[in-house]
Amino acid sequence: MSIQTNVQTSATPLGRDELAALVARDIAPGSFVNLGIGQPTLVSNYLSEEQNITLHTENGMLGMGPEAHGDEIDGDLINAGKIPVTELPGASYFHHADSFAIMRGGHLDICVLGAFQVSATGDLANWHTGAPDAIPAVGGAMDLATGAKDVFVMMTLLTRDGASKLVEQCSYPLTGVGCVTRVYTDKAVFLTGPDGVSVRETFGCTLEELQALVPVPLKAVAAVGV
Amino acid sequence: MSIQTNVQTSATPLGRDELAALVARDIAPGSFVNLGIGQPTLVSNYLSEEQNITLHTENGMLGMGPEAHGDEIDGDLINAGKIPVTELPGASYFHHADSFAIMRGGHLDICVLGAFQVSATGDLANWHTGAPDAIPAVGGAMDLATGAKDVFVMMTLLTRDGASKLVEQCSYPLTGVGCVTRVYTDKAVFLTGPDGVSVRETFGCTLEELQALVPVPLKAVAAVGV
Amino acid sequence: MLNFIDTVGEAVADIKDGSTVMIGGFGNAGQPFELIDALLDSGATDLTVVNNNAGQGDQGLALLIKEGRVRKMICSFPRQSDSWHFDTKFKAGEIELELVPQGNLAERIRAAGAGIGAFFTPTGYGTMLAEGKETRLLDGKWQVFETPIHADVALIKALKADRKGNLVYRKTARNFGPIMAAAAKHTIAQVSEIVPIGALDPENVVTPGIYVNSIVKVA
Amino acid sequence: MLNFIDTVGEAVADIKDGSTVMIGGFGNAGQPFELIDALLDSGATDLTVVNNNAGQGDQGLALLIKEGRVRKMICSFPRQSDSWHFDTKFKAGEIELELVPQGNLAERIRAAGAGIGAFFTPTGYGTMLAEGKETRLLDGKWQVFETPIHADVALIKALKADRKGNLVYRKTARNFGPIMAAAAKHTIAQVSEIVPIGALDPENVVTPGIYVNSIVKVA
Repeated sequence: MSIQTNVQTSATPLGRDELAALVARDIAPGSFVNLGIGQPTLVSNYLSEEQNITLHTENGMLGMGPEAHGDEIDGDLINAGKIPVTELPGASYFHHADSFAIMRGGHLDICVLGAFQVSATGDLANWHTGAPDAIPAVGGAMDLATGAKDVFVMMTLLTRDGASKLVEQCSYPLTGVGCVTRVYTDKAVFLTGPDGVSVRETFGCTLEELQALVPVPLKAVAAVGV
Repeated sequence: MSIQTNVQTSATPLGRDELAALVARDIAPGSFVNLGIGQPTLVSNYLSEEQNITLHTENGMLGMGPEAHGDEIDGDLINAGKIPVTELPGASYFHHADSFAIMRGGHLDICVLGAFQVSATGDLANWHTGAPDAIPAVGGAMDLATGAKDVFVMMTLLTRDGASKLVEQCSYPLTGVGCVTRVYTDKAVFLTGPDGVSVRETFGCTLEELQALVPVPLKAVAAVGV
Repeated sequence: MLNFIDTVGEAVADIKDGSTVMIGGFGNAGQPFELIDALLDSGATDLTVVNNNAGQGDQGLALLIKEGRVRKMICSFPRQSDSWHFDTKFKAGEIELELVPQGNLAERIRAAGAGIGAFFTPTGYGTMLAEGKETRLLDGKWQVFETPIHADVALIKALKADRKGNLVYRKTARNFGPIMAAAAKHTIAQVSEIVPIGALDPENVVTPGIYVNSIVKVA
Repeated sequence: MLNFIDTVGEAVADIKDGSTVMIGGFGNAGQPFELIDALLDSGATDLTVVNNNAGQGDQGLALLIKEGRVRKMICSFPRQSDSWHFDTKFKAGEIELELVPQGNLAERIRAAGAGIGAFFTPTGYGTMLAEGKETRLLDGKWQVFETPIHADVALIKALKADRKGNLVYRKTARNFGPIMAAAAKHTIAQVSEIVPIGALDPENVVTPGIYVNSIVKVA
């Protein structure tokens, strides 16, 4: 994967599938990866066999295969979203404490999550709207946010109302502090960290146009390599 | 097992094997038991098949069988004393953290240990002489002392010099605090606990003769049952 | 002491009002439905239930909640599209909720079985689920003090038991079974098959029989 | 990233001076003798070694200690009838010893692999091995604050590996292997057999390949 100075790599914003394909391409060969529920699950459609990626599901499995259909469906073999899945050769099963030890212990290379908001320093809000009458439900979100070596977020950059989900400080309740390393959106890929937010590439907009949408200072990624 | 008012149940002190047989008889059917290195290992020779006792060894096994001999010897199958042992039907293997979780979690019914000293309140000293030039080595002694529902000690009542090993307060470094529930010796069986020391039975001496040997106040066990 | 019991009704008969009951399963996988139904029939009430969820649809745990038997839920994910019985009770203030991140839930259950008095975990630090909890900087990460979850009874589902009570599970239905079996004072396992001693390879036993008290075969 | 390596020498070649090295095994069962010999040959020194013991006789870890490569031992049981090399170094003040009760050793290693920053354990409370340590009354028992033991490298022995790095062990030779594999940044496993992907039943994998970095077959 080459990291380049800010480049508009697409003339139009990316669709969900294009974004999923981009995330898939950015995952290093041989990685162990957890794909969160929802949009991140799409990434699995774009992983190539040559990449040799091993998928983890927090309900106790490494080597998860694609969604099960028809006769493949087995009630004892589901993913974290409770969808029937399949088992790839070389898989393994373990109990819940061992499964979350894999996450908390920092053994996963990448976790891909959806988000309501991401802050300039990588805080993540993706579990709770904070509405007073909402019934809270967290599942494995906080564990996923805390554990992986890299936490990638996939989301649209803007809410339906046009507000940026990349924010100075999250207004929704936090899932994790300073945990997000990269944010994939329809309009740009952002790198987040203690030094602020860099833009790796934009889709259908210039860096200046992007900055007008986002309330945090953006800078272009410095060129790395050739 | 009936608990009786102080009774001299043997005209002479018990030998090591008689004592081991007595401990074995006192283990309730179906119990899960860990036998410490040394004298406690003898107990296994006196467990009957009807008792259906499952032996635990802290290096990762439940369902340990007798010592292996001849062709049975397998370097991958040893006990905590590093002696080759055998596997009984219904055995299971697990790693060290899971094995000590069984102990620390209070799942063993009984652990039988040797001792340098036991205090009136059940403190145990069995791992270290405290000599300034001694190289300390603790192994699983502290874990065994802490974890089992009942900790039985087997020892001679007196040192070679005639000093009582049942003491007001241990002078040797402690293995565990208030952990011992019963002390089996050649001269008597003692029950220890927060209320002090009771004598269940004596061997070759009266309660009065026993009291003369031991620097802690003794009382006879109250009659239980008929 | 291990007992083989003929019916799920007898298996749960001694569960007392006010008990803390762990129930295995994640989604439907590993849910001991027959034992839960028997618990409902038993009439036991004022229960604290530990499960990943808070019941779905009109079955199992959802019915226990509907019937008002559950005083408190300890779980990670109560809100689902079909968790209407929990939702109703919760909004009416008729059920208490302790919401725990799933990995902390698993680790707290594991700690109970392993005799660990408390631990520090990075999960949840800086979030509302750690509010009021002791924190400490360890290994360069801020971590939260968490305590074990013990239970009076665990209801779990396994694939096979041998006559020593050793259990094996099937695929992702393993989930919470092994750690709940260790965390409860009394563990009741429903299994699809009971096999003779020696029929399970000692290398492959997942839950050693020391953790299991009652076994009932469910067809 | 998983690598299959032809010789034990290549497998340990990147172990740096000053590393913390976990070595599996309890007694001779599960000791990766060939990897230890290769570590000795590599010349790596100033090591901190984590093992249950501190070497026996004139082989393996005992020789590493004899040759002065080990700065510090973290173990539960250094003193044995044939631990003469450790004994000599220790009495000469040439090796540091951190003595840890065996269960705390195992749990501290497990905590490192599981991302637990610290825990409280009843084991050792009130003894000289807990002197100076924080204590707390939890679940009605006094408990001692203990921290994880991380390592740069783990050297372990397993029975079989598949081409995904999944491992199975044999009998009591399993002991510290699975928890050390998880606690080290880089895990090197010597195995008796390497089997194709799919040859190990996913239900029976003990160490998932995610914990294994280098595998070398030793005849």
